[in-house]
Amino acid sequence: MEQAHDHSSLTPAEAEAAGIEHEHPGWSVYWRVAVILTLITIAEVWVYYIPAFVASRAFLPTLLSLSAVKFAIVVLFYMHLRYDHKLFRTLFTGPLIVATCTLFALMFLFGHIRLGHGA
Amino acid sequence: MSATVSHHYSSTGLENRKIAIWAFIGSECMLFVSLISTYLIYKGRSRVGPYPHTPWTDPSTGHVYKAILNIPVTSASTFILLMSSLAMVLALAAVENKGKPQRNLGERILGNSKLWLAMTALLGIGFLGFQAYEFTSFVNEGLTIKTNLFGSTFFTLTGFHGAHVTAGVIWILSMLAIDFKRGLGPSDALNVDIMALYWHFVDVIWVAIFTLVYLIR
Amino acid sequence: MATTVIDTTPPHLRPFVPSPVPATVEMERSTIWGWLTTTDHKKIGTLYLFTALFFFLVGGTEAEILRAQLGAPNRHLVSAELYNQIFTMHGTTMIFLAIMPLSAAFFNFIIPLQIGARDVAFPRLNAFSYWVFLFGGLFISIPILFGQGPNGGWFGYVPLTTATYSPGLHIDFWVLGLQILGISSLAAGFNFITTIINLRAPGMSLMRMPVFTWMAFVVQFMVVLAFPVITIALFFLLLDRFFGTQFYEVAAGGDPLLWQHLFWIFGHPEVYILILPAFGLVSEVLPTFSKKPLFGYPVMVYSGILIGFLGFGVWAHHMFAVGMGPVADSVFGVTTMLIAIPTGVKIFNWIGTIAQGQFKATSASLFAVGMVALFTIGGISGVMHSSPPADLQQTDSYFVVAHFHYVMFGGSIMGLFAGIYYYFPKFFGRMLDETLGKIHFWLTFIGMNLTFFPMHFSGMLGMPRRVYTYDSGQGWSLFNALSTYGAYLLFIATLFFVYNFIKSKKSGRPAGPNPWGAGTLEWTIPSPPPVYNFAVLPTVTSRYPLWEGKQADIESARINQQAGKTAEQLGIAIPYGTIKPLLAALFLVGMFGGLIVGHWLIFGCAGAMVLSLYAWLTSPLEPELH
Amino acid sequence: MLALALAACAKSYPNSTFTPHSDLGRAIDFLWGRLMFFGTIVFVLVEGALLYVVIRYRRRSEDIMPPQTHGHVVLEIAWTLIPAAILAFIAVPTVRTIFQTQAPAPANSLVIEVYGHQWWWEFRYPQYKFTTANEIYIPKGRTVDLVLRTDDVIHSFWVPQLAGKRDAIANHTNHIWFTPDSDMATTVWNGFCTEYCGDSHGEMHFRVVTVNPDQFASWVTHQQAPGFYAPPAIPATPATPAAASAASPTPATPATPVASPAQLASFILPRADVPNYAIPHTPLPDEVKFDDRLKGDPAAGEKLFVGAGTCNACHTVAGNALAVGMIGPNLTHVGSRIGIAGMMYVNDAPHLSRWIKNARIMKSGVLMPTLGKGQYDPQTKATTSAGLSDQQIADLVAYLQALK
Ligand code: HEA
Ligand code: HEA
Ligand code: CUA
Ligand SMILES: [Cu+2]
Repeated sequence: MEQAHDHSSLTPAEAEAAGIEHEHPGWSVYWRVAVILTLITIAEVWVYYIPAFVASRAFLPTLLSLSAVKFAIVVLFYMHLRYDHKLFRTLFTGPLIVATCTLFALMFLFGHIRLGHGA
Repeated sequence: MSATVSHHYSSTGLENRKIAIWAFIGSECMLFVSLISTYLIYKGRSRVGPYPHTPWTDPSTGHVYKAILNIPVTSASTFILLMSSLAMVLALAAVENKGKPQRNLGERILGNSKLWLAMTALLGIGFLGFQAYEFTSFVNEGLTIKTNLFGSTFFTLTGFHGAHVTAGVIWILSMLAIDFKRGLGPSDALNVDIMALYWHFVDVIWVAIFTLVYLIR
Repeated sequence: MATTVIDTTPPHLRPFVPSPVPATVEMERSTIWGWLTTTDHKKIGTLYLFTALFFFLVGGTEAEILRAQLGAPNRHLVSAELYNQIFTMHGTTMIFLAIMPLSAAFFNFIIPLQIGARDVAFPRLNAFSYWVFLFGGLFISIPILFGQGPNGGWFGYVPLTTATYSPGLHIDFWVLGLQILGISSLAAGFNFITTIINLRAPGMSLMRMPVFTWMAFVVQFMVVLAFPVITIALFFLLLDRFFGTQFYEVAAGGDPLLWQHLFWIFGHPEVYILILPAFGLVSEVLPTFSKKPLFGYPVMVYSGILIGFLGFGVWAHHMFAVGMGPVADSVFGVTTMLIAIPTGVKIFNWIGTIAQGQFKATSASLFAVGMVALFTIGGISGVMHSSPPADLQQTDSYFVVAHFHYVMFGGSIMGLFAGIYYYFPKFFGRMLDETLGKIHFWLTFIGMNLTFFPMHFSGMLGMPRRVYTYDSGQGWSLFNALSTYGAYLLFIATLFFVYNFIKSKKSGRPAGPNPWGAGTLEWTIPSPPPVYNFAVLPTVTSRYPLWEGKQADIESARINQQAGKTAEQLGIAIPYGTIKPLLAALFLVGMFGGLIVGHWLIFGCAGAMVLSLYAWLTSPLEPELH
Repeated sequence: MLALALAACAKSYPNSTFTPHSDLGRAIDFLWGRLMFFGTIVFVLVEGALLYVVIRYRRRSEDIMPPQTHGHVVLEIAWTLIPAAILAFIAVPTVRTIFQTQAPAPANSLVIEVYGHQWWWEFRYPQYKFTTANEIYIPKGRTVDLVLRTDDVIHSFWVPQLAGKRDAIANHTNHIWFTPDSDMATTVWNGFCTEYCGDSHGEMHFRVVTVNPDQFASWVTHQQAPGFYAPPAIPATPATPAAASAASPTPATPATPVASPAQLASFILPRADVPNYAIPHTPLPDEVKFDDRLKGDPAAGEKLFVGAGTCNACHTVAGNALAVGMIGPNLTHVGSRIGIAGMMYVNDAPHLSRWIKNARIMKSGVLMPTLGKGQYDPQTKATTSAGLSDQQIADLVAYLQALK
């Protein structure tokens, strides 16, 4: 649905029909992404060394969301999912959703995530 | 790796192999989720040490094992793998833009696919080097794949990932060889693209592993 | 009869004159070498068909031994050890070596024809899948002949299957064999996903795809998502058994439930992998023999997708007795029940397809109707399992055995038989004998119910499964005797099929392009199809090009039904035959075998495999045509 | 409906789940009834509709072209919603029953610790501090809380007429509890292992005897007493604390060495009252020959038990300081049990003697060694040159049979 980038004079549909892929971004995007990834990694390691933060309830969610952001950035920009055919997006996000749900279900089943009232 | 596919009809205009690699990556998600889940399920369930984040004293020998994981080293290798992804997108861009005029030094550097492929491979090898160092030092510190649940799950998970990196490095080196032999051009972009997708995927898996295995306690 | 063909042509297709049924069938003769090196999806499909039917007979023979042993209390035809190997191999054979490859036979042969393609996306990978399957199948099946067969049950629960409790080779063969078979399925999965996405003929939009191809599409996604999980679970077991890791070692704190969860995360999607192809086949057969398009086509498609998705969220219903706690029991119980809704929708739409149609009872359509009838019974007993407290009385009893034979024999096998009767003419250009076919159907239908219906009773009357014998006076003797007689009847029924198959393949009545007056694309081309399938790529404007087709459909059908031209004459590039996939498969299996035989074999085969892969990847797929 | 017919003739179906005798059994049976009810409706409707359309719309002429309908929105919605509604009627009581039956067992339940072994059952009564094997007595009307454990592979505990199954899994502790009806018969129920657990999974049975509370109390005193054979001819070895603690997980008070007359008179379900279905009928294998005319001497047998027979390496007989093995079944009162070898064989001299002579031929895969002289051991594939003579085995059998 996002057609903000207008690299080509063809409409996306025409481009698809003609077999032309959306153009990939260039150096200017790539190095910025790399910097962001580095910064996030530094942040992750940094908080790891703050005992008070590690002990706090925010630790786990923070780390999980930081790595999720990294994951998403690489997939969207380096793997061009943001620019490529939406089919690829479906092929990746579908399995990713199944996989994530499975992970969470297993964590629950083995008692690593507990529901409100413990049994 | 001939380009005969192109004169076949296709319903979406997309390349067969690119569809296949995305399906493959989707499948790999389940593979790694199984490995990661197992690691997390067994977290804290090892009956004997050494442990990842806390020291352990062997009750029978009195030997003290320190916490196994070495965060500074792994942070460095994580950084290296991230940078290899950067090198890889640049390699792909260089291959895609072969033949376009290169107006200045910067464009010439950016357009040098050999440089970026070699860089990616080197960084990949660097990552593997760190992993080899990590594995040997763990073994020296008393953790093997047979020691306890942590050892079994840790080595299997990171070993699986390492095997993926190894396969990727071989792939990249073969591509580099082709580049030296006959030069890669836009007609090879698909092959490089597929390789790049695989490589980035291996990278994002590490992103997850780094957090879930190394940082979370 | 030839006249049948003309009569069933819908009036609005009058300008389309089907070509006359040939007097004889020109089967392209192929040398052994031709089979070993083939990259033709139709030949690979045929290989799958033969191999799967062979394994079906093997699995069936194993079942007959089980039933002979259980025919009366305290019988000792086979020892406990042998019985355990036989039931393990019966389940493993039927699931991994009979139903899955039988489905694969249809995927290979039919999908490209249904979507108007000349082959699959990766023909050589396709050959590789087949050979890996064949070698893996032999790898896992042969040991039982030497009393070394796998004996851990088809789901190989740990810790029973760890080296501590199962020393010896039995389980080694099972672990490695399944690992090999998984590779075959995964490779095929990527191949067919790509094929269906990318090789559809012009106009063959997703919502015009025949439902068989749709269900196959869903199945491939389930394969590529479910198999990695068992790959990992098996890999842990492999490491435990061969390299001394601790994944399933209870002494080290290992959790037996880890295996169970990983196995069933694969295992439940697997059972839908077994049934959806049969659903697809029935969805092809019923419209044809009712002369009516499939009722509720979009709903059939969406319900199939929904079944696929929900199939990943119900796995723990196989574990209601392990003590997961009330929350997990409730969640998995309810998600399991939900699956009955999209499945029911399918049943009702099949009934809707027959309703107001012109239903003709042929072997194929009888098997299809039988499938709907019997699967429903299995589905209902499935819903009975889905209530966790109730399942505590049913699980691991013969009631479960009744359930899964109703869904797998009554569902999958009956559906696949419908497919065999329906597509045999397309495979071999000749018709199966209808009289023998109908005898086969009725004997199977009666024998099936006689075998498996009494198992509901033996189960609810307290008989555990996987027992090599049972004591007299337990109230089970009568029901077991009935089951055994039923199994004997099934044996006879299957003999009729085997005879029919062999006879008709040699001398059956020639079929012509469209013997059933069907509407989909595969019937627009000669039977058996020429190597290139479609002389011109068809242009598709509707779901049933031969029934509802516009001018474009008819034009391409008119050209395509003519046989006779060679690929060169038409300027179509046909992939070269090549032995490399077979070699790669052989060395791959050799690598796994090396874990048992000796590590030198692993390295030797790994090297050889890399070489054959290199040769494969650097040789061109097909001639350059201009 | 057939189920109901079956329920009526419960006599011929001794393991029927349709005739529950406990609260849990009835809770399940209620769900079963509901599942049967809706299942039957769906079955009749679907099969009826299928049969109807196949017959009503059969092809009469090849020339008729039926109307080319493609679907019907209202119908689609209807046959989505109706099954959903049916399922709601199943799901609600299901969830209710789950929470009700998986709540913690009421206090003062009778706790029985169940240990699954390949291929026999160990039962411990921690509240009464004794251990037995393959056979339990439970009082009617009192809740039993079964605590399921194992140290080897997975097993599953099932007494069809009393309760559903629950698995015994290493590194897990599972519970299942139920209250046997207080007005039920004093009789024996068959129990089975229902998780495939290796070679002799098919022979891993047990028996549950439901008795009146006073009979239960009497049986308990009997079980708590050390092993003796009647009449107590030899002075029983004084029970050491070690022996007692080995016999039950928590150290018992030192047990009385010699049986009192009261204990001799204590309640054991008389053999005559054991229903036929509860008596194992597994035939004797031809391969193991034994001279059944030999007369055994229990005193000699007792010596052999802890001597040349080395039975004590694996078996406990409470009261015998030397017999504290923990690997095999506790044999303290083996003479009073219905069957041996996981209830594979009836407990009498011919079976017991052959069992001792060559257990590994009698039952596939067992740990119990082949003890008879010159016997072929199918596991080691060797013939034992040493071993017990038939007379020695007869002595052992006499001793074991006397351990009432
Ligand atoms: C082809 C394979 C296949 C299929 C399709 C199914 C379909 C279903 N299965 Fe089955 N199942 C197996 C193969 C299959 N199963 C196997 C092999 C095992 C045993 C494994 C082992 O232990 O060895 C098993 C075991 C099994 C269990 C575990 C039992 C136990 O071990 O304790 C359960 C529990 O919930 C279950 C449930 C279901 C359900 C709810 C469905 C549903 O999908 C069924 C849905 C269909 C219908 C319900 C009928 C049509 C619907 C209608 C007409 C609508 C109206 C109906 C209602 C409102 C009820 N199955
Ligand atoms: C699709 C799957 C499938 C199919 C079709 C079947 C078919 C049959 N099955 Fe099986 N079965 C399973 C899947 C299947 N089964 C599974 C998964 C298990 C669980 C295993 C486990 O617990 O691990 C199982 C378990 C199982 C058991 C329980 C064993 C136990 O728990 O102890 C029994 C017992 O009766 C049984 C019986 C039968 C019978 C009688 C048939 C009949 O339908 C077979 C019909 C017979 C034939 C088709 C044979 C015909 C052969 C010939 C005619 C030979 C001719 C030869 C030449 C021409 C050369 N099966
Ligand atoms: Cu114990 Cu089966
Ligand atoms: Cu299931």
